[in-house]
Amino acid sequence: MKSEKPVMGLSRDEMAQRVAMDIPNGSYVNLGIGIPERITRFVPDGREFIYHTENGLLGMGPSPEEGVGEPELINAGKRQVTALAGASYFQHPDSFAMIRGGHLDLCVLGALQVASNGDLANWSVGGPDAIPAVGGAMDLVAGVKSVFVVTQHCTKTGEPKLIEACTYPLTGPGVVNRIYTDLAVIDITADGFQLVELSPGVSFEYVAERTGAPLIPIS
Amino acid sequence: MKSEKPVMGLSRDEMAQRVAMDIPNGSYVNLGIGIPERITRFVPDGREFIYHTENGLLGMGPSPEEGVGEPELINAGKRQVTALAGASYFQHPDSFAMIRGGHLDLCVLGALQVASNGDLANWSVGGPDAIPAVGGAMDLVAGVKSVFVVTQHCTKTGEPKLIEACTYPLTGPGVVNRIYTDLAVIDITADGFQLVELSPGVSFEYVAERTGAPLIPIS
Amino acid sequence: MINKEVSSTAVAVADIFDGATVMVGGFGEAGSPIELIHALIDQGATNLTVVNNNTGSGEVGLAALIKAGRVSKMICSYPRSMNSTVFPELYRSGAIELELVPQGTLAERIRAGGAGIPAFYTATCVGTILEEGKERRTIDGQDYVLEYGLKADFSLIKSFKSDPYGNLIYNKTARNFAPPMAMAGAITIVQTGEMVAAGELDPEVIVTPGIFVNRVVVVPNPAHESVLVAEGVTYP
Amino acid sequence: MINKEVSSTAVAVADIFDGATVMVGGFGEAGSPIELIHALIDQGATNLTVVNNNTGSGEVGLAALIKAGRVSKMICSYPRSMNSTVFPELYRSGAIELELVPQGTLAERIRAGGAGIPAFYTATCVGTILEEGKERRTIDGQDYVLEYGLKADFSLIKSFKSDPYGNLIYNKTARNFAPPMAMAGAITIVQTGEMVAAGELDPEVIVTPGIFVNRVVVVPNPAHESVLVAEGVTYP
Repeated sequence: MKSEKPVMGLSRDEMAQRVAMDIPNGSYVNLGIGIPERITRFVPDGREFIYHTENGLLGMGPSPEEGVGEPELINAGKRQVTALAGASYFQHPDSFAMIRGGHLDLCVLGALQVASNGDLANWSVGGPDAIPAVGGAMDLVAGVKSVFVVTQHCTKTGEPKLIEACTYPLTGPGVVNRIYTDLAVIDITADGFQLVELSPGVSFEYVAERTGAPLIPIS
Repeated sequence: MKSEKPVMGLSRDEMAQRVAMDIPNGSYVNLGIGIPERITRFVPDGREFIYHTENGLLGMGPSPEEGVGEPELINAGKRQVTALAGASYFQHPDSFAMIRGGHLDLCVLGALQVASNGDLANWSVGGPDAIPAVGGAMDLVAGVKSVFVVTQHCTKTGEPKLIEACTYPLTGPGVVNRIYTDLAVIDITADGFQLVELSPGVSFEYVAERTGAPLIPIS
Repeated sequence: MINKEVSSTAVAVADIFDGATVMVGGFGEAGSPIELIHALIDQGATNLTVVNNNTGSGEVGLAALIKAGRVSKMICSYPRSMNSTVFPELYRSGAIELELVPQGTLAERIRAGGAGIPAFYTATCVGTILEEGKERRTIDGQDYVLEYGLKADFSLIKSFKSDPYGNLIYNKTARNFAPPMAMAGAITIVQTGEMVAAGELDPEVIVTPGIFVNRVVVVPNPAHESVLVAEGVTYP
Repeated sequence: MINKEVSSTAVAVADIFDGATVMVGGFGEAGSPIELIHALIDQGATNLTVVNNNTGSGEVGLAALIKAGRVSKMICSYPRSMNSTVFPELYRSGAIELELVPQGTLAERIRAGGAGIPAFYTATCVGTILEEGKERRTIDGQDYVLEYGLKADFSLIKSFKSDPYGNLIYNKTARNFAPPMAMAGAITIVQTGEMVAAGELDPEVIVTPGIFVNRVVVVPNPAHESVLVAEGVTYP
């Protein structure tokens, strides 16, 4: 597990919490595996988000108590979950009709790379030996109204994930609306990466140095 | 109402009964309005047909007793019906998935005209003042595995309904498999109208004279 | 916390605008949201394009909306009724446009619109006059026509029960076009017979998940079109 | 009079032939018809094309079928599993072909196959490497790719309950791909947890009407894949 106490910038939980602040009450939301899943712990007071899992459940609740889970009540990550009051089960074509038809308000996904034009790569590193596995990622980015990415600003080896052009295979072209990292919140605009907010104690220069494409400061 | 005692050939009930004899046990069947509806009264002993009505019911039963019908339990003709044990309700896209996807074994329809190549016209007389209304007829003939037509051999004015080429707008081209009339049972073959059976007391010549295209005798 | 219930049919349809495309649930009288349609008549929006399998009967519900001159175009499969001359008269006089769509194609086009499918191929209507103007394509040796998804600005539907999230179940053959129309409407407005608490509807049996629903108004004892027609009722 | 129940899983899968296309329900272990798959392993059919969202886990169920060398091609969205190296090893060695399909496109292609829709357009995968070889079309200013319906010679699915007509209901997220696969299979074979009398299933809550089902075999206490994997079970 990655340390929860970064030298600088937000922890994974803080990143999740920061995303949660931007989600309107009553939103229908699909959360990717990893940091996005943590958003459920940080729903602001007075708001309710309704979680969709593409394997056929709207109104997904938290993981079950130890020992009471059911093998046939799982999420898209194949982990056991629960269903809240007001939930519904449905078949796959209906689940992806919600996605493809633009009925979900938001999906929050991890990323391998995001380009300054909004291209997202998050499903394959494209090596000759890799087993390609796309799941529902391409459907989500093509269909959901807003796509948020939440990710560490750089890879474990310190390379920028926010770059001029993706080198990994795309999940979708021009699909990302906003990026939340440990260091900053950044919008995708017609002009490229637009800084929205710096994490506490982080300077513009610090973020810009770790971003592989021009970063437009807050005007 | 048309008389039930024809001078020659089968009555409407006898025509329905003749069709019923040819429907295998366990068939999923959609019945058009008119003579086809009467088939339900003549299911041979030892057989069960399952009736589909395209407005969302499989396992349709007979009309309700007087006074116990429900305005929201109707058939495609918008008349009140019942649901048998083993029935299911479903939405329109699913109902037509059954039709379009080739899951129904048979539909039995009335006809204005049938051509010797299997073209069917049964939805419009095509006049300039006619209100065009197609309903599910084109979907049925395009999707259902077998299409039987049951009709009087001639119009009320004595014109043949079985002809070389339809003059009314088509419901579908080359879709009819077999025709049951008051006078005969006739298959559509690559060579045209093939007589299968004459009604009791009806001669080949009598039928051939009233058929607007060559009728191939039983070999 | 989430509650999609609104206080009246008038509130539910208040923002339907002139020129809107409005899908209306129902096959014949089964599933027809009569009270919502009457509220729409009262509201006054005009120049509407209406999608429904039929054109109503008598002079209530959809037939009354058409008679009031509010509908400039009907998209439907069967614009005839034993009990109404409203549509035929306007159609013959050229006062209303008709797009005739085979019933299964209509259902699938609505579902496609709601499911983010812009177009699909079907064998229905190949070789008929309804193929005119459509693209034909041969796939695996069979001919098909291209049909486009249908969306609406508003969908008006009727359900048997709803919960505050807008989860819906229907009554028998009243289900028909309501589920795909709920998907295809930018704003989906439901009149429901009963509002139950969240969690009272078994999640296994919900037909329309609340994500497709925007507003729900409770109409506890909805009128039946056939009864109104038999009584000679006209609206307004 | 109509009764689609068969006596055993062996009887249910007896006519699956070499080279057949077989759809297998389930998303991960939820809805996986393990006992039918094991019967298929026993039966011996080979050179199969299998459609499933995944490629199984451990060495039971679908993973065991693949390991036994019976599958020449997989059509799926996510052929990776934390608990299985069966597919990756065969794939890297070139012993098995993979058609990778985005999950929603896979679901819709199966539904289309069952619904008589030969092809449809979707925005999914436009501008990615999975667009290669697909026809692109611009509709109302947006780009889409053409995707084809998928059908199968046999579909193997799992239901919670069935009646003799083959009407089915499912359990929670085990529903997933079973309903569209039931539609898309020329022969649809169901393992069900319980057979109830005709009329016991409320017609309002039936998810898969019996018209889509050919054979039902009762497997009262189906194994859970995760339990078998945790216990180190391998099949056969």
